[in-house]
Amino acid sequence: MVSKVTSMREAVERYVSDGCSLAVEGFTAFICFAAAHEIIRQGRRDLTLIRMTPDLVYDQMVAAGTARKLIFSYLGNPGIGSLHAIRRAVEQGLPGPLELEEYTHFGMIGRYIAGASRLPFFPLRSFSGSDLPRVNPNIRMLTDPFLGEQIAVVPPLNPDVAILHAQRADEQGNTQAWGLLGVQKEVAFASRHVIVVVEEIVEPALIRRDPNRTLIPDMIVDAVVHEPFGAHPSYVQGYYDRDNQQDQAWDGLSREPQALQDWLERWVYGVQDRQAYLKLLPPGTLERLKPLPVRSEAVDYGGYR
Amino acid sequence: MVSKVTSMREAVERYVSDGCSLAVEGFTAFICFAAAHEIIRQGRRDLTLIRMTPDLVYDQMVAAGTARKLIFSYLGNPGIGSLHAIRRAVEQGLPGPLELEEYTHFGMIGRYIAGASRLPFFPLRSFSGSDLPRVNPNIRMLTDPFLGEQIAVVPPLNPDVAILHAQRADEQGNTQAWGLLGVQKEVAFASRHVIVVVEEIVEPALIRRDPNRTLIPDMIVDAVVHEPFGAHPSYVQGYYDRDNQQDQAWDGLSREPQALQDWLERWVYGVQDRQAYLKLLPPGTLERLKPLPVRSEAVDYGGYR
Amino acid sequence: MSSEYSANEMMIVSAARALAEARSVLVGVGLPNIACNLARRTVAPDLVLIYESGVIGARPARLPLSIGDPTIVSGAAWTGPMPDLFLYILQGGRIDAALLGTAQIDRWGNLNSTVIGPYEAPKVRLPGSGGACDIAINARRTLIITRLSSRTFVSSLDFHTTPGHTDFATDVHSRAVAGSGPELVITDRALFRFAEDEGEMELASLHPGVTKEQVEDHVGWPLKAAPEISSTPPPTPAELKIIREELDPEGLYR
Amino acid sequence: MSSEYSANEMMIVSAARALAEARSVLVGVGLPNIACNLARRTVAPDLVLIYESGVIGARPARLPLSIGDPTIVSGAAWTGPMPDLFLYILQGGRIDAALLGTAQIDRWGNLNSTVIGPYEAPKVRLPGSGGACDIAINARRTLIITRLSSRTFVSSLDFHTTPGHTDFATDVHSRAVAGSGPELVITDRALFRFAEDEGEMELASLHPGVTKEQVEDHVGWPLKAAPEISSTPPPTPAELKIIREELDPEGLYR
Repeated sequence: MVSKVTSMREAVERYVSDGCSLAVEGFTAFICFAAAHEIIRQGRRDLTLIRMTPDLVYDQMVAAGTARKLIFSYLGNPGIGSLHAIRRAVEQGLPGPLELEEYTHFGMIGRYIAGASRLPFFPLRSFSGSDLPRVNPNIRMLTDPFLGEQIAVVPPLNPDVAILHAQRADEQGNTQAWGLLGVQKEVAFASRHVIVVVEEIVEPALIRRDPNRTLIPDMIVDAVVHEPFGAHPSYVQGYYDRDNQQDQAWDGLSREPQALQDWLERWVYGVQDRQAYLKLLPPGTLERLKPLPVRSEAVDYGGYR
Repeated sequence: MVSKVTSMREAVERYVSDGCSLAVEGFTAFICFAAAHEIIRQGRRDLTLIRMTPDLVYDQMVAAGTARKLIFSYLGNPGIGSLHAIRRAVEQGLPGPLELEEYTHFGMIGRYIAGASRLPFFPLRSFSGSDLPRVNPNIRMLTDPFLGEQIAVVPPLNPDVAILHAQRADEQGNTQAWGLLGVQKEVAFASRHVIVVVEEIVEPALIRRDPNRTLIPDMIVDAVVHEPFGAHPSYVQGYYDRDNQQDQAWDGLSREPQALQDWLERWVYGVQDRQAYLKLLPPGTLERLKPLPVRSEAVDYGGYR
Repeated sequence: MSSEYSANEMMIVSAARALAEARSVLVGVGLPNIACNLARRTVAPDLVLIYESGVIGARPARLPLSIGDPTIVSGAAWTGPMPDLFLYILQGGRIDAALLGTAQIDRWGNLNSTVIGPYEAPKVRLPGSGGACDIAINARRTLIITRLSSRTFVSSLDFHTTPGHTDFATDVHSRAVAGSGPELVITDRALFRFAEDEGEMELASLHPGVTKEQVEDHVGWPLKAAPEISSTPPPTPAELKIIREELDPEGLYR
Repeated sequence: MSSEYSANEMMIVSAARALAEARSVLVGVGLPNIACNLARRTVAPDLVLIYESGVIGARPARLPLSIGDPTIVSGAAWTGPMPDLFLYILQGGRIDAALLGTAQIDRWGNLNSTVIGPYEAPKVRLPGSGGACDIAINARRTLIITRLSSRTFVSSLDFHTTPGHTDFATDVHSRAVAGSGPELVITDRALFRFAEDEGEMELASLHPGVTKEQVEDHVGWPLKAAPEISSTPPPTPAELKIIREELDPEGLYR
């Protein structure tokens, strides 16, 4: 089989086009900022950005003018504060208008599951007594054919492209992850194209010695990008911690459009790739973010001949 | 916290009562024959036996007269042949009548998911063009409120008791399994009581060094039974192989009611527990079933202080 | 150590005490996180800490900055896909208690965390539901934790993000689906419960040194009072010791 | 090695050849398992072997006795919960081809694997659907593999377990939901396809030495013939070598 390994630049050029719908997922963990920054550098426009928690990664993409619409369930900088660029777009239409399509976390999860499963809808116990169905016609009620009870349903969500970060994959795209798995598996199966970005590319034999650890099988992966620290300032379990200093700094500078543009100039437009970005980090940053080792036990699958 | 470890006898006495619904699950793998044999020894009656693939384990329980009803999707001895005791019950009403409630594999999976999720129904693309909905009123059609398409739905399934075999657990019931996970997780969450039976009881610290490997959390586990080789003649990945000799022998002897009763006398009624059963196996059986070692790599979760 | 205590510490111990008998709790960040860990060390030693991000039986080695902090994963009993958490644990009815914050709350315990002003053109765009609406509908008990302020305790919400007991007053039918409504509102000045009959919020307990009038001044509707109003016991030295020495040594939430 | 070959070997190579261009196949046991592994070694080197028991990219070190054999797990690329396999892989439309056996088949390619005789009081109770009905409805292409016999090729099924092209003749509406119907029926004497227009089974290819009449004798309805009937190429020495030396050295399925 031919290897799917490619550069971030090539992967974005090939799969992320103007106007497409894109899910760079990861619940606080595994958020691929390296991909977001490359998309900004390549000047993509009119994207529909899909994430449960838009987080800094979409605050930056909105500030850079890549987005037309947001599909989400929680607009915040986890544990820190607001997403000021997105708030400016929503509250003041700056730099441009931003369409919002809003759910609860469970609603987004249901949409991803339906999308991955080719189901016409997914039922869930939520939304009743909330105004969300009033402002989002995709949230509907259905009568259960067994007991006649009312239950909410949401339609499938099928992003054009998913970009998912993980610890490791082989060259074919068999991808293993541990830590907060979020909705990574569901998004991968729901999307038309899947780009996996990993800290390490490993031998297929290593993946195949622990098949239960494989989150995403190669058959649904289009491209594999090797990008160490590609999730910074988000984190990768066991590899590096969340860089709360940069996240906190963002809370301050992003309140000021000019300061935000200066930040993008320096950290995104001013570098050609993630390696150059890493060189801009204060000395000792990566060492500071490195966790202590806490290794799992190996398990035995047995050889059956 | 107080340990949930108990003997198979106590676990069955406490949780499996006459007339209850019981799921001893496991798709070819992890089938807990030790529990089934203890239930037969304790003379339980009128059970509703739930399994996707009733397999030898329920053929034996039906032959012993424990069952009133079967909820299932495939009646066969995998790769070998028929389940003759169940066939006699269905075709000739011997030793007694047996009620059947029948689905496809996907239908059973949907019922378990709905049961685990407290959903009033689960939708799936199946059953259309089949006679199954005609003979099973639990299979209904529903109109999707978005595109108006017809889709099949099945109701939740909530067994009174689930008995699930796995490689290891801690004394609280945090259970780790690898290999064919089947519907083990869904059945556990769908059931009112959960008994886990394991090859090894391990320190909580070992479980907690690999939390993504935990299939069933202790909060839903009622009892933990330590029963090495408790799944024989089924298998446990990495611990022992399926004993095809005993499975093939069953295909022959189970055609003959008297031979079958003699088998139950020797292997079930004639022993007091699984340890005594293992002593009856031909010398070298357990060695013959032992696979070669194929160990996974350890992974690092990191310590974050 | 001084027996002086902060408003936050009063809220933390009130929340922790409300978790007695709970076997499982869905943990938030900040005060709720400290409250849940305090409960484990005092009134509910077997309390299972669950995070909606997909963690059961967490043993965080540091104070988590968010519910997605890697410290909640290392050493946990179970970590898995968020669909498992929302389908099998939350909707499955396995969460005994959950703590929610809010930007606005009305007399029925309905919550707004979505917008200030009209939805289509908000003055302030808030984070939105996240899991709040899902949690209020599916957790067995919901506790609200927020500071008492007339900006928060309003007569009418700008947006209904999360249902409270409103269904008593309006649509009875959907109530079964809309959960049981909040049980307790924990603030820095007082505790509030909801009347059995119509589910309206009532003053249940005053913190030390706080008067009924001071509370009423910060509530945007004529506040009802419970048949008898108790006075909240202040934090004990033992509770304060655990908070200050173990749970928040840096005093981030002091 | 002798160029003589068995009826099973003829079926195996016919099935393997039908998998050319397939990227993924849902593997059964017995002949289908050998056929899929033969295809990987000949016409479809990148073919991904998928087992409904929850395995993707299997590399079985021995001939699996069942689809739950532990040998399909060790060395696989992915192993997971069966719900993932049925929801995301099968219903998700990720299965290019699947091979199904059957006890009865009718002229529309409907299958019966449930009962012989009436459902309520069967003469013979068969295993039932298992995944067959789900697979026929959700796999992109379905291939049937069974021996040609008048007991199998019947004018009317005792029970409809798995839908074929019947919807052409009956309910057009539900067809979209009921899958695309079987594409090919592989037997020990001939191959059958289904007419574009009404989806009725027609004789498409005769195996070496078999006459049209011999086939018709084993079919329980007036069999239609394709515009032109081809003759199936016999197994090549290369195909036989792989089957006999690598895939079934013990000749279990000879």
